[in-house]
Amino acid sequence: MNMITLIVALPLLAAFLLPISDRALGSVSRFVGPIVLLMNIILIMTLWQKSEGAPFALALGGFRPPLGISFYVDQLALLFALLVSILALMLWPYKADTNPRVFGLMLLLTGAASGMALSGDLFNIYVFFELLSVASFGLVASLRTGAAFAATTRYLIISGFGTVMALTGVALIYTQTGTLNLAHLATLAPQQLDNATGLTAFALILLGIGVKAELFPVNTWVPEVYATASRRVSALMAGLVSKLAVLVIVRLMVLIFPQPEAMQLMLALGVAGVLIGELSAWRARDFVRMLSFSSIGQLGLVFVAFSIPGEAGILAGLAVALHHLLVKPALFLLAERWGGSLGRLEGAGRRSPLAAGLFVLFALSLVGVPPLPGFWAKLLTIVGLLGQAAPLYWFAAAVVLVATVAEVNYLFRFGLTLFKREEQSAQVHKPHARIDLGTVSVMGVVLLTAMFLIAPLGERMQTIADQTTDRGLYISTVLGPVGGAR
Amino acid sequence: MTLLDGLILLALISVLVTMLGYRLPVIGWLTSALFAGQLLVLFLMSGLGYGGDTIHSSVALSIFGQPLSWRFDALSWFFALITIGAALASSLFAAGEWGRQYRQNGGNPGLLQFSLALNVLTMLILLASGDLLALFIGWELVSWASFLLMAMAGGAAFSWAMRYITYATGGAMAILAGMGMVYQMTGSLQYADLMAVAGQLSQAQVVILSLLFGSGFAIKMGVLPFHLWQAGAYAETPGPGTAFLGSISSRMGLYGILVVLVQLIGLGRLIEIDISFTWLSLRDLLMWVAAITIILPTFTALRQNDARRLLAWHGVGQGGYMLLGIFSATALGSSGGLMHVFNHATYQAALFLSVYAVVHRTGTADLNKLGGLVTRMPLSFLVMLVGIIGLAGIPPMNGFVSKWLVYRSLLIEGMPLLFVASVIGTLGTILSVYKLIHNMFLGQLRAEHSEIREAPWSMMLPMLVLSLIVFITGFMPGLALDWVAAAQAAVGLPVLQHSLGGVEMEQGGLDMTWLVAVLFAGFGIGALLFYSTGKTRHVNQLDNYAGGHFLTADVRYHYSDHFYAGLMHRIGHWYRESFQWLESVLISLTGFVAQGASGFYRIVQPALLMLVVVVLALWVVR
Amino acid sequence: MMTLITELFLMPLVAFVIGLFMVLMMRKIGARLQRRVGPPFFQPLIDIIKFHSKETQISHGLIHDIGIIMAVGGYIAAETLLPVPGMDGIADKGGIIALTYFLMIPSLGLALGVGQCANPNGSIGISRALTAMLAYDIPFVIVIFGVSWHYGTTNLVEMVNYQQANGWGIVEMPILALAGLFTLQGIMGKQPFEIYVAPAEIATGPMVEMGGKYMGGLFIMQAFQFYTAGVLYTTLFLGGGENWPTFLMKIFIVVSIPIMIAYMFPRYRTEDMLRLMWKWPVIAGLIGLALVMH
Amino acid sequence: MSDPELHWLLYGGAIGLIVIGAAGIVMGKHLFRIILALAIAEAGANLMLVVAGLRPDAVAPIITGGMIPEQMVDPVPQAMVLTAIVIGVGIQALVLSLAIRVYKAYGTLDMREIRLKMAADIDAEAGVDDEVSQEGPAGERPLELPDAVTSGGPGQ
Repeated sequence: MNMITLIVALPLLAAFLLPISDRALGSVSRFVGPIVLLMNIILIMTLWQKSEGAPFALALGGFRPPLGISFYVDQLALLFALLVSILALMLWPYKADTNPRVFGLMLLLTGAASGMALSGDLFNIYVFFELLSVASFGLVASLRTGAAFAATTRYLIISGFGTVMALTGVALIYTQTGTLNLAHLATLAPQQLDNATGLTAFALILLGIGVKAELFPVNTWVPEVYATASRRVSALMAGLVSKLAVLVIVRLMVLIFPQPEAMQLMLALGVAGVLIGELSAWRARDFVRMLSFSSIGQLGLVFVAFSIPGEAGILAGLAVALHHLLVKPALFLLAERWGGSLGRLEGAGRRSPLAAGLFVLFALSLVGVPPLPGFWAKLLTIVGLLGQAAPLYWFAAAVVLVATVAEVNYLFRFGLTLFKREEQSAQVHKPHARIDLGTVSVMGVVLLTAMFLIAPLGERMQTIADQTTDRGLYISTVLGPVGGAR
Repeated sequence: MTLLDGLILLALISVLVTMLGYRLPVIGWLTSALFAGQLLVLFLMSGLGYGGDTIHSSVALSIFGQPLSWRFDALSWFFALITIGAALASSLFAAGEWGRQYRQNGGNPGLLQFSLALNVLTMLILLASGDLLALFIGWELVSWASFLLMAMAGGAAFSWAMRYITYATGGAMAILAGMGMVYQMTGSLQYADLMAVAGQLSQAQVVILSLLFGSGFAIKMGVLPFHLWQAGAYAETPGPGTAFLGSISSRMGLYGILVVLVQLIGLGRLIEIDISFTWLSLRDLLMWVAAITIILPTFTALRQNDARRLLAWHGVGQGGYMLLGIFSATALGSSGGLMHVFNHATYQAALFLSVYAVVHRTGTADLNKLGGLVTRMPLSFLVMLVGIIGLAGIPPMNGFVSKWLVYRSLLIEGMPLLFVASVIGTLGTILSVYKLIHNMFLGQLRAEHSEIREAPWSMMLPMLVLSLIVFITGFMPGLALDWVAAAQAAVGLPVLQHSLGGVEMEQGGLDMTWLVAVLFAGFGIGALLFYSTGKTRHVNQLDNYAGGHFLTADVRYHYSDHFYAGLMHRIGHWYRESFQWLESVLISLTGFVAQGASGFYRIVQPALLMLVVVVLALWVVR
Repeated sequence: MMTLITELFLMPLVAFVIGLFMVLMMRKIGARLQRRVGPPFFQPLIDIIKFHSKETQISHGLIHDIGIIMAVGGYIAAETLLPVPGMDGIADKGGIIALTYFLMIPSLGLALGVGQCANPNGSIGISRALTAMLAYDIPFVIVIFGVSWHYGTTNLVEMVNYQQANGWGIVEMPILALAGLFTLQGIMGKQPFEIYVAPAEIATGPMVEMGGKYMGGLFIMQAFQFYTAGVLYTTLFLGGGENWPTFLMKIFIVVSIPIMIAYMFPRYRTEDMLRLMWKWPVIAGLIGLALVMH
Repeated sequence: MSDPELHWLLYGGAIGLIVIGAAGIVMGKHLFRIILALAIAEAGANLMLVVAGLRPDAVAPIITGGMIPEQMVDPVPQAMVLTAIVIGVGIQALVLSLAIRVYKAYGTLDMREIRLKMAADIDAEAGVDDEVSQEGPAGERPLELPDAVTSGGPGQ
């Protein structure tokens, strides 16, 4: 079981050692990161194999839960830990002139993210979340332009205040229950958190962590940060970091805050995010910001999907989140050479047809054209939303549907621009770097494979959703079958 | 492996072949051959067209717990026949010289063939769908395949295709919402389950479902008020693509309506529902929408100066007849509506192809820049003549038969105003198609066109075959009515009792065989009268009564612009372009809201919002 | 079968002969109203023969010829759809709707022929003629609907049988009959609705390039047109043909009414015709329809 | 002072600090003051955590011999506060260093000016005109009518 800690510890260790050893190792250091990530992937795979899908818990420091701090490893956690490593590997800054410090930050981010996925109590989550934040600040500012620093500063302030709110929320929970262990909280929640205080705590944590998850209204940092950071970092932020924040919120919601009010709060914020994100993207005039706003809208959709009560919601949310996790990084990577106003991009697709084709593929999946995976995600969401009685859910379904129309419009306005015949004053379009295009192609292949394997994937996701929604399983796994609750 | 699997596999192979071999010079012929092969497979399945059993696909999936299945019934077969036929004609048209010229002008004929093959594949998938989920998947595939075909020309086509896909996505989302509702009501997306509960649904549920599905599918058909995209988008598609789209693409919407509204929910439910404050039932309302769809686009077509656009607008209008017939829910009317799908496809394809034959030779479809081509392109003229007679619904072509069936059912049902509305549409059509043929083929031949030749045989062949079909199914409508009757049975509509010549009825039937025979006998006598007397002398077109002047080739002596000046004096100011206005208002409104939304990211300080939340939260906790 | 084929030949012939008499009647009435003697008995026939035997026969191309053939042939075919006493022809195979559309074939033929002449004045005439068709056909189809609904059939033979059993349509549907009479004026193309022909200004109108047997064809067409209008109206409202004497009387009276009106009125411009036709006959038709269907 | 009163006082103080910090962030124009406000808010949150774990009658959580004292202060919130303080300090250092960089780049610490300059930089990089302009999206507006519609066809 030490493998679990290894998953978190290995990247962290490498991250701290790398800057020190950099001088000694020289150019070798740039291989350390990928190797660590690869090891991580193998570790998680073997773990998954060994556990055969059954969840298990791990207490750190020798204290039995609920006293100590613990890890909880189920399929969802493993899946996200795996995705963290894979995505980090794909989006690794391979460029030769990369500052070695960036490698360290990347590894730090990976370690923190894995830790966040696996953590079983609020304290751990908080610590890893902060680590993740610090790593992301560093990465975002790594281009070292004035705009990047300014954007990072603004991001940091919002994020910092978000942390304050999340902490306040945690404090509220603690006041009510006297514990921070998720399993223990889950047993206490029905009696002690199903009230206004609990709801407030949830709202505070939602908003605090939501800063990372691009939740409306605390996502104003998104367009400027994504526009100033390097595309790989933007891809990582939009694809991965946001999803991990969502994961935490979902864990909390399933285990501690299953009240309908909490769900509807999240739903309302999600709907607002969809609406504002997609409409802003419709108005956006350059590719990167269009993607940023679109990302806000998509994250809104993720929240909307997760706010459907019960297993259907987890399934739908998981589908939307995983899909976005694949598609948005790919689009950001394509933006590496296509950053700029639409006018600049006329005919760019004719220069690099592969890139343009991939763009079309991802855009089609993003708007949910069957049989691409995006469609199934959207279908699950809509069917789930319409299955609810509360009118807010129906409103949400309508908003999601209308937003899709806007989404099609802006994505393909851009897509067609790529194929426009070039004017005489043609821009010089640099072709995509081979590594970018290769990564995106791999992602495209993954997308298409997912399309063909959608039936078995669906079953697998169903089991994950089953497991995630099973509160009893969580409690008994962490606290023991007898129920170690004091 | 069933025949259906074979058909779809062959369509898939066509797509792959065209995708891989789009650079080959013979790709056009190859694609045509593949389409012909698909048609062959379809004929092997022709038992369906005569009431045979449904053919199921051996492929069945289950995704996220939703079973997906595919099958072909008589209705699917009927639509598939039209689809593949239209694709074959279009592909053949593009295969030879047209494709070569298109390549010279910087186009990519292989891409066109690929899009055609893709469209056919997606349409077959749609037609084969055996449950709502499969239907939706097919629907979206068809939408995006058409988008490819529309956008491939570039330039102005982009903005039209954009407009189309925006509308189409709106429609698809409406359908998705409808599906979600069905799922909520029945817990499944199977046809059978919806059919089973259709009788128990509340009126409100039926209304919402009909509106969602109905408007979703209607967008593809260009039914008012969703018609603005269609004419332009079709007209900007490269030649044969227009013919294909114009003849069948938008009818996929009709297929959807047939399946969901007619087969699953049942028109009987729609008739039961009264709309408050009117005498109309929901069904009547839909019929009125159809009638307005006949009239307004037809009179819009009347004002067009571009042959392609004129025809495309008629395509929108003719869809109204199909809907009108089908919503009448009678054996006569629905057979008229269904048969009109077939008829419209044949003559519309013939018309578009003949227009593109002219464009191929002269380089323009502008009705003010052509004229007198009948002497240079007599066969194309013949095709267009047959086509416009069909489009206008005048005997002896097939368009008359289907319209007759619709009129007759409206008469029996006692719907005078709808009857008048549909006749007004026909009259408008006659006016506008005469303008079309007059401005292109009749009148003065322009000096620069005096040397052009008839279109090459590779283009003539599909045109002639299509016009032959237009005539034969007009002469012997029973040939097509057999399929129509089988399709009616498949969707649960009353089945039309018909004969080879049409319909035998006590209270006034129709026997086209007799009528056409007599008509041609009459023409024969007329010809006899004409040719047996006095020898005629052919004169130059400029040897004309010109008020004592002598004409020369540089004198423009062709009445083409503002053709119906008198009519326009009367009705010209009725063209208010209200729908255009409505659409632009909608766009502006969205722009305004979007401006506000993106303004949020510039103005609002998020910490302010957080502060508000904190204060509120703590006030709650106290 | 044999009798049917005989009828099919006989019916157009009878129609042509009667039509000639109607043309003669028109010219006579016109002459009398203008205090002239009028043409001799055989003048309409003589005109046609004369036109066909002219030496100068100017053709503007194949479609010019075919247009005239379609115009004449279409009417010949249409006459077989109109039942007359003792002969039903193929009236039961088409009915009123088919007949209405059959009557458009000659117009289309004429339009094509004129178009081929490459004379803008001819095309203007066609543009006006088609507009006029749009004008009078709208009240006309209202009348057709009302009548068919009332008789419960579109079969003209059945309509005649109904009226002979239950009394004439004009008694049961007077307002519709009035509207029908109004549209008859337009269908026959007589004043005040004859601007598209514009016989006084030969430089404008379908006839501008028509000479010789082309004109002769148009004369034949006119004969058929009168006959068709008369028989159609008689069949719809006046009980159709019980026997030849009363039938002839009825159709001549029917045709004489528009002719008389024609000689008393100046002409309307195209747009004014639209306005007129879309107002009074449509209102009358709708009222009549409402009364029939109530 | 009784326990509940003390409790509520501390609690109120914590909330007060958070609100003061939030207000400072919202209203502050100067970057440095905003950073300070953030620090105040963080202090408030930490205080809140401490208050949450406050049990005046309990003993320190020192476990000896494997037995857990009955009246023990829960160690978790205290550990958490410690961690939070450390992280907070780290983040403040980070943001201050960023502020220096920003000042070097833009020559100001006024947040509004920074924002405007940053937006201008982003726009310039993307090749988009000033974002404030009212001209609508770049390229063509979606669904805009091609000329052909309004003029009735090409070539007119």
